Amino acid sequence: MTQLPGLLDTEAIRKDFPILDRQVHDGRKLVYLDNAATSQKPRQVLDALSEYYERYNANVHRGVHVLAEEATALYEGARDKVAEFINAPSRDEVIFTKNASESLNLVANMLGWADEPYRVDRETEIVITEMEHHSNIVPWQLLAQRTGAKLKWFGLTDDGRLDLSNIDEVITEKTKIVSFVLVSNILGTVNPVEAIVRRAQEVGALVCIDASQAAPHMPLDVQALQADFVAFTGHKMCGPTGIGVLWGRQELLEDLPPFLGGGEMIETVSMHSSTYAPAPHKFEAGTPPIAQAVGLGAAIDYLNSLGMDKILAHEQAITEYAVRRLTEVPDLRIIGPATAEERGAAISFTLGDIHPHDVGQVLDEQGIAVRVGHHCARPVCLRYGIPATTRASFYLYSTPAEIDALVEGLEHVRNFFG
Amino acid sequence: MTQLPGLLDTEAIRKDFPILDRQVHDGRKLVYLDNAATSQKPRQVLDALSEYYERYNANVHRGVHVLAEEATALYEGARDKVAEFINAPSRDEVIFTKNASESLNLVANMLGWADEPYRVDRETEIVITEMEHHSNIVPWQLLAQRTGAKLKWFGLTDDGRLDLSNIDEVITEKTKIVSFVLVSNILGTVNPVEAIVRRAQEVGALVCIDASQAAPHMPLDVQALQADFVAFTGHKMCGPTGIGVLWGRQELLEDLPPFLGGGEMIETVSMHSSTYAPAPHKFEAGTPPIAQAVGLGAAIDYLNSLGMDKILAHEQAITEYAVRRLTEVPDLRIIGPATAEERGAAISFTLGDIHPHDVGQVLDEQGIAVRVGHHCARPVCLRYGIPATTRASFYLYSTPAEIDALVEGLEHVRNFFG
Amino acid sequence: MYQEVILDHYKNPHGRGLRDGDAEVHHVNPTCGDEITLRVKYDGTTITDVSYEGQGCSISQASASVLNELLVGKELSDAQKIQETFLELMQSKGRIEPDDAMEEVLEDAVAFAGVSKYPARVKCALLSWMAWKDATAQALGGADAERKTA
Amino acid sequence: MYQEVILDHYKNPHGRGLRDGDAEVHHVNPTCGDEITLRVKYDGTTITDVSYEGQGCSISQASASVLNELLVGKELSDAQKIQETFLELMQSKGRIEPDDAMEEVLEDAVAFAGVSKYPARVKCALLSWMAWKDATAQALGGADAERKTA
Ligand SMILES: Cc1ncc(COP(=O)(O)O)c(C=O)c1O
Ligand SMILES: Cc1ncc(COP(=O)(O)O)c(C=O)c1O
Repeated sequence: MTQLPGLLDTEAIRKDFPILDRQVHDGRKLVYLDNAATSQKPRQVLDALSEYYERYNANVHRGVHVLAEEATALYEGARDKVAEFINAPSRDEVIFTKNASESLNLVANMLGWADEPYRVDRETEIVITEMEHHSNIVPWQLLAQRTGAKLKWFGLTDDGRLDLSNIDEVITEKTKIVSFVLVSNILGTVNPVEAIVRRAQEVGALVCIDASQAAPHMPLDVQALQADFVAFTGHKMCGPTGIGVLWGRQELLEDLPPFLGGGEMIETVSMHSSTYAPAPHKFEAGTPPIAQAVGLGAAIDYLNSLGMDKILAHEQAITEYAVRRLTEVPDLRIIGPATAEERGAAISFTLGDIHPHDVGQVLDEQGIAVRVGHHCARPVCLRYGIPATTRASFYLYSTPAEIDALVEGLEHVRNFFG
Repeated sequence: MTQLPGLLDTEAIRKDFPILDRQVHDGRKLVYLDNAATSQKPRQVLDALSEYYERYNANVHRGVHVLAEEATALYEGARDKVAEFINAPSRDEVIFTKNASESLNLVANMLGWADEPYRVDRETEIVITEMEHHSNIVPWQLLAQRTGAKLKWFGLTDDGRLDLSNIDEVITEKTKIVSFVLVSNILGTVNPVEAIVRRAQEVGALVCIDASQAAPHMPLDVQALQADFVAFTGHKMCGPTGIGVLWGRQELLEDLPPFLGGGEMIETVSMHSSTYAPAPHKFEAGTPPIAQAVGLGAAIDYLNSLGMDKILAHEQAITEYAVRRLTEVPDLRIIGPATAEERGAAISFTLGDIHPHDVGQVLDEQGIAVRVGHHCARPVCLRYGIPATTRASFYLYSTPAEIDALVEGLEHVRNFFG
Repeated sequence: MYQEVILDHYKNPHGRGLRDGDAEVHHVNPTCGDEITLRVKYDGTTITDVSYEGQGCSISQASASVLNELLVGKELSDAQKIQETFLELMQSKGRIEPDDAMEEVLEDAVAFAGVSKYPARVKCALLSWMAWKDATAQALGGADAERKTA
Repeated sequence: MYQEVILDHYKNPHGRGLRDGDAEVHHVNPTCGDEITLRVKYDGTTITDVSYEGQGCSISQASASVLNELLVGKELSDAQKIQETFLELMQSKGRIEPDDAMEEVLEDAVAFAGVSKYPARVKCALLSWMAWKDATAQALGGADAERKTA
């Protein structure tokens, strides 16, 4: 077996993930390389979910009975864990949503309904990039349509990085918000936060960072990022589906208007008017995803028990190995940075003129799960003139042997359609 | 033990709910009477969740590998179950949200951004009632504020029913939408749908029904209701937290604009513009609450295995017994219908001038979990001139013995503060 | 699912390329970016040509080739029957085992039976057939010719 | 949590009713509808009266009564110390076991130690104390006197 420096003890870790033992297609061992779409869940998280429902389940807040108090303590305890995980200055800056997409829509809608100085309107500009996930494109397109603001974006270089050469023309005095992805889910690119934040601060624009592909894979420090908002999603970081996070700077959360209205987010309601609870509750209408927050808390405990820096080192080693092995495959073209520097653990590629659907299908027949398509980042495919890519993406349980299986699988694909 | 006609076999049923065995406060048996806040979950639902994560977990749609296909089949299969459960004409009319609050906000926002003939603006009126949950008040207040539309509402009679005497003045030619609760979570009132729908149809207004307290407790038939939208929430009907439903009439879902933007809800995206997928996907941005939908599907299987009509009969018997026993308690005043007719299984009351917080706390010390406060329906408290109520609410596992325990508990409360 | 017949059609497509036609449609499968531009030519109700150009996976490419082979020269009513049979087969989720009668109608297209087990790929197989249906409606004056496949 | 002392104050509140004051505030606890209207009267920095009116549970009512008993007649700086000590106790989640020193400062208010274990009730116990703090800031010209309790 290939040994690389920096690897985690995947043999032990994989025992925590029941699904990794699964066999598919009549006895083939599952090789799960679709981690950028969603991660698998360790037993520790599943146990936390079951325990929550079997012992503590109740609606949170406002309850004076034991279960309600315990459930509230668990739910709010999960908020504490998230706050610590991202080094938030205050736990009250952590808003639970249903996924990263809701988090990003929440920011767009806060700004759409805000008063000055935050208000986005026809005099102002919104900046994104060409490598965003649709969830960080469409909310801003909708906001631009509905407010008359102008949507601008950074283009991409041929090697899959942001083209910041015209940064001063893209981000201008009119820019109200710059929203961009920290790690691209399709290209794997890790973006240069500092340069963008510096320019945004120069012109007084807010900065929103989509950290959906960063939070699961590397230490995340919202203070070091110097952003105003950071969004991510639980299901990609060992947590359950149905839970996302928006972190926002306290004074912004105080100033900005609510988005969804309902129970939990109010201070006092009469038929004529209502006042709102302080953040984070102001932005959490209705019964929150309680069990899912608790599950996310357990996922964070799990990640911390391994250490985010160790997880990063593991994935860097795996990614480096994968880049090396994949470049050996004839006709394979990596879409995105062709080296392992400043890139995350998702690698997109094309294989000659074999359509990614066919690549994925034939890999699947061998038990290898990859994702094919535009990966919710169709502008990237348009930019590089391809209909789709095949994407292999790794996580803390990925092994060199799985990379080897992928490379062999790709050889088989080439022969099959050759 | 008290035997009432129509009761379910609660002895068998309670074995399905691990939490009901829990002891609180040093060995007191839990008497869970906070079901209107959230229901407990049967083992069948918890097993479905675990099985999903342990065997099938993957992101849905667009995947060509086995797990992605299985997860998609399970997620979409849950949609089929919901559609059948509410007798929806088409499965494509079932939208998964995170809770009923999101469902209601979704309707309000669709209408706020709609073109004619749906558009809500300063020329138009929105109608709700004074007994709505905050989640069916605040979204409409926000919509009214943001569009300039006028918000009107039906008042309440002294015995806790809608006052429809002025229906023709409340619902007028200007009314675009009438949104009201089918069963009140605070008063227990079951509202006369037909009269309201008839008037709404007369003037061409849309009808939205908040069925959060109906779906768990009685057969729900969206076609019989003749509404345009029906919202409810998973966690009150044996399902997980983090999942809600909006049902909407197909042609409306086709015509109305999307709300949240992002992955999954698009047809095709370019930097310049996007087109949207057909409903229900148009309204499901981002990775959906996959496991939670699967869990809701399992909850529906569970409810169907008991039979919604049997559940209704059980709860009617329990409610009748509870009303009878509670009216025996000195100084107890039921807020809402004082009989068991046309009422659901939630009973609010005051107990002399003992504050509900104190009532709830002393009941809790005896292991009895009730909810105290305004139950997210503060206008009802204002209407009846009380700061709060104590609410006992029942479900399919509630027993006459639990009602007896409540009544005894209330005696103890009276002695304690007497 | 990759029957020899499918691979053959994929590697050696029939009638590929855009030629003169009475109507043209452009369909996309948004999930994977498969695209087809397709033209139909009629002589009365006889299909004299189906020409196409596009990009896509082996399934969508082979399916277009099979369509061309099957439908060119047919009467519209026969072609519609073939299209409906193919649709039925593709929506069967692998539950239909094509019998002789079906084979007679579908010829090479029965090779797609295995694809119907893969929901993500059914749309690929149907792309050209939906495009043909729309183009035909347009050429012969039917309704909703502009509708894209979902 | 229902200590005898608390029940006593609840049943026989001290100084209830609104009297003349230098500043008045109205605080509500939105979760349960508890409300208090509270006025403070100062002679220089000496508290000469704290009068109040409101509705609420035994905890919030008793707490207001204890507050009145403890603070009236005190110097502002002493009162602030009492308020801070009470706040600390209430936010201790049941982890502080009041010692003699604390009892000396808080007197009857130590009876609320048990309440601190019940997060939903802590706000009840603090309602009048937060109102007093705001009213004092307002009377003596401090900032954010209008802020409501959260
Ligand atoms: C009548 C009614 N409507 C709406 C809701 C909101 O449901 P959720 O909190 O799940 O969004 C509730 C319950 O809280 C309710 O009882
Ligand atoms: C970079 C990026 N942003 C946003 C999202 C959206 O996350 P979710 O689907 O959980 O809302 C994803 C994943 O799908 C992603 O990879």
